[in-house]
Amino acid sequence: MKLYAVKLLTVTCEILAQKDVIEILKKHGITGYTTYEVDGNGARGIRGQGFKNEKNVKIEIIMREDKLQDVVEEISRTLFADFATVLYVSDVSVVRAEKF
Amino acid sequence: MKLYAVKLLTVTCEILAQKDVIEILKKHGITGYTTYEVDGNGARGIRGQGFKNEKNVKIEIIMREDKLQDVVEEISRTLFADFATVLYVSDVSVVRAEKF
Amino acid sequence: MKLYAVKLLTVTCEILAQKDVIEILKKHGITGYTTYEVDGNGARGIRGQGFKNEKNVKIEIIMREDKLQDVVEEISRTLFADFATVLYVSDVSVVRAEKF
Amino acid sequence: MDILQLIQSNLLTPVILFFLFGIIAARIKSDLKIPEAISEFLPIYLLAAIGLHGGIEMRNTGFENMLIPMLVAICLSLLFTLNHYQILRRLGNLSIFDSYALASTYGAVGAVTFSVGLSFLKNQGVASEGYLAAVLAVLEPVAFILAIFLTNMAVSKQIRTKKQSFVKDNASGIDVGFQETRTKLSQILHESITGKAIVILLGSIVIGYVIGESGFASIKIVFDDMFTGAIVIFMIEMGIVAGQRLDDIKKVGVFLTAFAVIVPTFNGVIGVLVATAMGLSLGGAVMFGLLLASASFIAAPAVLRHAIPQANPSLYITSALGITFPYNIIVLLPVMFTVSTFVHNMEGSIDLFHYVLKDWV
Amino acid sequence: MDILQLIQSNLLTPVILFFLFGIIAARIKSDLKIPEAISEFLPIYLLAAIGLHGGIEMRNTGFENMLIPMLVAICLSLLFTLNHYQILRRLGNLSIFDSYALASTYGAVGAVTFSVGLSFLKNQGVASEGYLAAVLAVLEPVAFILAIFLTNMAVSKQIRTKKQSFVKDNASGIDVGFQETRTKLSQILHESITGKAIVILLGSIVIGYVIGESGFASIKIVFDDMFTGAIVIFMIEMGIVAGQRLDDIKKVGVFLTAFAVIVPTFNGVIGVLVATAMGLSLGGAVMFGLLLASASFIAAPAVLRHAIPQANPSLYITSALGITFPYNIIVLLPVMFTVSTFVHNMEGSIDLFHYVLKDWV
Amino acid sequence: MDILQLIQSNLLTPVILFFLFGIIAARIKSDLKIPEAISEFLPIYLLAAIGLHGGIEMRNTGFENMLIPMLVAICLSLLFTLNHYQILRRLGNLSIFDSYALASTYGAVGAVTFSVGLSFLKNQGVASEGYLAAVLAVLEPVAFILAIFLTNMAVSKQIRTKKQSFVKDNASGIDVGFQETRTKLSQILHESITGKAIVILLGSIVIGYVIGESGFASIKIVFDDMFTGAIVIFMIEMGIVAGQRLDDIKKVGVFLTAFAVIVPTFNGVIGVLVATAMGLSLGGAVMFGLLLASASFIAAPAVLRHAIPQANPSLYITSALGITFPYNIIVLLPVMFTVSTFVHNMEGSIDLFHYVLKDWV
Ligand SMILES: Nc1ncnc2c1ncn2[C@@H]1O[C@H](COP(=O)(O)O)[C@@H](O)[C@H]1O
Ligand SMILES: Nc1ncnc2c1ncn2[C@@H]1O[C@H](COP(=O)(O)O)[C@@H](O)[C@H]1O
Ligand SMILES: Nc1ncnc2c1ncn2[C@@H]1O[C@H](COP(=O)(O)O)[C@@H](O)[C@H]1O
Ligand code: NA
Ligand code: NA
Ligand code: NA
Repeated sequence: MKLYAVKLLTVTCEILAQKDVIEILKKHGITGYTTYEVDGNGARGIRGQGFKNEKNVKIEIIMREDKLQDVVEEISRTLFADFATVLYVSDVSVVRAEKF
Repeated sequence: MKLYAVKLLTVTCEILAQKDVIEILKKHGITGYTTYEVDGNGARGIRGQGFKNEKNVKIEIIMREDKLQDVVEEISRTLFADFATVLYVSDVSVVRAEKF
Repeated sequence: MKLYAVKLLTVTCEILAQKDVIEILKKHGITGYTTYEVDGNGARGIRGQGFKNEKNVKIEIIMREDKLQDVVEEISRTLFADFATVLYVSDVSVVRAEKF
Repeated sequence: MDILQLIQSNLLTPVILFFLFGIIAARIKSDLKIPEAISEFLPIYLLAAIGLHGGIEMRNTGFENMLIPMLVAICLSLLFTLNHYQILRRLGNLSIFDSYALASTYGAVGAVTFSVGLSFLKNQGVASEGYLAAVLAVLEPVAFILAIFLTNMAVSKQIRTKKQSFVKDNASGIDVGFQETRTKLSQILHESITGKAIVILLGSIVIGYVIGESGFASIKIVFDDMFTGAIVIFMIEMGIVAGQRLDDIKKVGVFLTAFAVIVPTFNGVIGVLVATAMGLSLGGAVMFGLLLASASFIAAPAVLRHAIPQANPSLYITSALGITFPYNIIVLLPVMFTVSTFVHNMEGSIDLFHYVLKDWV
Repeated sequence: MDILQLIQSNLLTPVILFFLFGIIAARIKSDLKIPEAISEFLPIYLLAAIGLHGGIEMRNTGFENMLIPMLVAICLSLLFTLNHYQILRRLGNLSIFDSYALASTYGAVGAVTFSVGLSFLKNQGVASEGYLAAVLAVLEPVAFILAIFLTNMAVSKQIRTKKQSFVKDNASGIDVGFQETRTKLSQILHESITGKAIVILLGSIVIGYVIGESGFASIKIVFDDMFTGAIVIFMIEMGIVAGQRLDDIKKVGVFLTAFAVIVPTFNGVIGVLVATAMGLSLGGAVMFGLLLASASFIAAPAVLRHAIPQANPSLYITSALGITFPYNIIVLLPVMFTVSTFVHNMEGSIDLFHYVLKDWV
Repeated sequence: MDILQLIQSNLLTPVILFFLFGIIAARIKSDLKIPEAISEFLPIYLLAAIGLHGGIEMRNTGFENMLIPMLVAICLSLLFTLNHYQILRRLGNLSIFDSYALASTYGAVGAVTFSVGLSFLKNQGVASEGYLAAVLAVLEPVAFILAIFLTNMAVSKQIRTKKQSFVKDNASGIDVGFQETRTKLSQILHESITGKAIVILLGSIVIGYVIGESGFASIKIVFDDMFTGAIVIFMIEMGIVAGQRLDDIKKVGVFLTAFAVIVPTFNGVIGVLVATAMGLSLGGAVMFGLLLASASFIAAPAVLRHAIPQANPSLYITSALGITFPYNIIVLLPVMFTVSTFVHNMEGSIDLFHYVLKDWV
């Protein structure tokens, strides 16, 4: 079974910024992603106590390398200043490269 | 502390396919895994609204490279057609390689 | 957008060991991490049924390579014997290397 | 009260209004949502309440009379399931998998529908036989088992045919196929009868029977007085989920939409008539009809997704939850109530039939 | 009962005591926590109960009288929001974003505060006009919309100025900016009026109106009798969250702390007087005052974080939840009650004003 | 009613039956589960209800009489913990860690067991002293603190011995060890007295005391009338969790199984007798005995896993939840009730002892 190299982009951000991230993905023609709520600690303090809106969410997107740069650039530009956000990129292999 | 290279297989699928994936793992002698519920979007539309059965689950399995091919092959063959499923493989390092 | 290589340490352990892991991180000057509850199976049996205290938690820490060895060593030394724990390290790239 | 008036007065109960409200909330894309833990807990609570109530009733009235209605319900459910399959496969031209999945979805019963039925009767001030909770429990797996059995037969026949034409010599392969089918079948059987709905329902019936009215007193406020309020909360969530699926109805198509309305009506009215013939009360006949009319949309996916993974779940969930459920609780309940009232007023002839039937057994 | 006695007797009710308890639990770093699903569900439940109750009342008393109080509330809310902005920007020297965010947080209403107000009145054996639930629903988005509109205006003016000075030739860029602002505004408008709080509240008011007292009977135990108990549970969580934020009050500063106490007092007392002038009952005037005094700490972040992301959420959440909320429910409610009692006893003059007002309309 | 009859009638209450049902559901591998949020919330609710009730009672009856029973309970709890340790270490040959962990698990108290005890007494129409809720709160950390202290002593002695024999010169190492032990101890002390169970219980007692009967009226339906219903729901989950652990009982072994039955019986009966001697009522003596008989299975792991991580949690959870809990609520409660009834009927001699004791204090 041949595996194909693609990129996995992971964005950890405030739950209220999730919509913005997905909007950006959509703008770049990406509709596949996985999300889940997480707690966390970082420069903006502990998150995940108290109201649900103060939790974080992780958004994971498997994508081809060619879209990565633009997406990362737009998320950094529009969200880093105002929202608690961390993103990282890793290398993964998939079976059906055409799916992404 | 020496770290040993192993593989991390991640399967994101319908919650109702979880049992099938774990069955396959067991068949290949793998009993260690981590699971958690997630939401998602993909070719089969948004998942995670509505009934709990319509959520997704992520199953993460640290394993040695030699079993990887067979497991990936069997999951692809038996689940890709009927269930919303995405899988990817990444390289990770662990302390106790003998554990996996 | 330039990406910088850092390390991602992932610790999967009993929920009651979370505090110990975070204590260790703090000792090494690390305050950024992401956590979420997961279920699992491993050498210590199925975890995640029954009482909440018997669930697992995943703790993910993006960090620079230079601290990695010490943190991994201390977690292994202090927790592996008494708690259900698995840890692994992966390579990821981030935008703001100075943040970690 | 004539039928339209009855529909209208039913429409204006909190249970129905909050369901419609949920649909609207979903349609205007509100972020309103009943938290998952609550909407997972409520069906368990509702089934426990139904079961306790049923068990207590059975202690009061005995369960000798239960046997015939139970058997009749099982037979009707099996017959209906086969009938659904024929309609879906022949008239609807659906795939064999979708046909069996839908046939059993409509052959099975809906616990939520049953709850709404009970609160409808409460509202009308009419009682129903307690043992119908037991019929609900028993009926739940019946249609699934039949459908799964038939699907597996069909699949292994296909495999066998293929095998025979291509690899004449490989007989053991067929045996393996058979073996697998049987294993899978027993596994799914186990799954569906240990499913949470059946387990909590049967358990509560037994407990209700054991504790009786007096033992129930200390928990009556939670398991009886709060029942309708709890349904109302659950109906908000049901409405939201149904509302989110409304777009999918287009994909369901005209045929299946018609099926999702006509078949429950047919099953339900037959159910009312048969129940009346067996001597069930006015309310009991309505609930009996509702059992046969209702389609399963919570238990179904859990079982069918494993049993018939090739079937498209959005077909059976959408038609059962998005079309049949609202139709059943808004329109069909009042219709069946009217029919039941009507046939219970011409008691003579029916009772006659009843005695005949009793003599015959 | 004089005002201090009233504050004391209010302090010793379960609702307030469990709130204080929650604060203490958080301060001693206990791991006590109401599970997320429960604390997400409770506001939905409380709003449904408030709405149903309001709707039923409106059916009893008609809603002709609702129009003027509603319009007056909207006007006051808008005026107050503008006033807050001036205070915050001029006196407080806060950034334009923080000023607008805080202005609308205090211009908006707090549903939890409203619930506590209702239970306070219940405790005093005093009723209030049912239509105030509708005012609550309508008031919720008003302040946000104004603040968001003004912020967007301010931002696009800034952008325009920048553009004009730097890239004289690029006129279409401004248009795009305007376009974006308008899109964003309409989007946020949609978001805030389909927000769960408003939707469940309006829905329940309509349903309450439709079903009336008699339709409510079957769900009264859940949606009425359990109301205060449910508030108590929610107040534990509110106390915990407020307690966790107590450290942040230092960051809020002296100016904002004073603002968070003085402004609600001013708004609330004005509210009581105006409401009395409009002929609202003793309890109704208190609730009207409370609407204007309360600050939003659940709906606010959800809307403002998108609408004015540049504003620091910990400023508006901490001051609204950590300072204003406790102050409102512990001190201001009894104060407004005393004021309302006082002005309702000198009825003559007020009624006069009322008739004048009525003639005028 | 003789003892077997009492056990039987207890067995047939909803609380016990739903517990057994939960066990069965787990054994047949049903997917039935009470959602986590609900099963995390229920103990908080139950403790709040117990606390409020206890506080109100204490307001009615004063808490002068509380001191002696409280002190006696603490002493007995400490004595029993030491006794458990000896039995486990000497007779059972368990490791020092497992011995201390188990000793304190059985020295501590079980809040769920206490709730079931209250509902058992309610069923028998017998009251108990309100201040026992306070004893419950105080007793919770006592056994842990002793066990943790002793474990830490033992461990640092071990370390010291090692150090002395190997690295004679390194004295500061020992000091560090001591220091660490002390830090850890104070940390665990803080953790266990700010644990959610104690905090909500103490808080509710105080609030109950402050509000009294009249302040409680508005929340009585939630915190009193619904109590038994809520226990029933929680018992389903307890049954499921216990059922899932039934396989582990094999690993627990014969010795520990016997320990898990005999020790609670001994502690409980002693408790009943001592309580009767101190003048507690029939029901109060049963609850006092239950406090001493019960083992902790929710608070224990949370504290012990940190305090004595070397101990095997499945030993203490399985024996406390899988063996002692069912035994206590099904068999030992009726036994203690019978004993208490018996000794309360031979009042003369007991009262004598009581007066003697009173004189002595
Ligand atoms: N070093 C890190 N490793 C993993 N997650 C992090 C790290 N730093 C921050 N995060 C996550 O990103 C969120 C926002 O981070 P920040 O903007 O630094 O507050 C935090 O709440 C964490 O969930
Ligand atoms: N590109 C992607 N990146 C991350 N997760 C994905 C992606 N595509 C699909 N998924 C996940 O896999 C599930 C099934 O995908 P699909 O079969 O395409 O509907 C989705 O619900 C998502 O949770
Ligand atoms: N091979 C594996 N792959 C992924 N997660 C694992 C694996 N083995 C163990 N785990 C996780 O680590 C936890 C503790 O493992 P253990 O100490 O082996 O019981 C388990 O409950 C799983 O959540
Ligand atoms: Na049916
Ligand atoms: Na306001
Ligand atoms: Na004990």
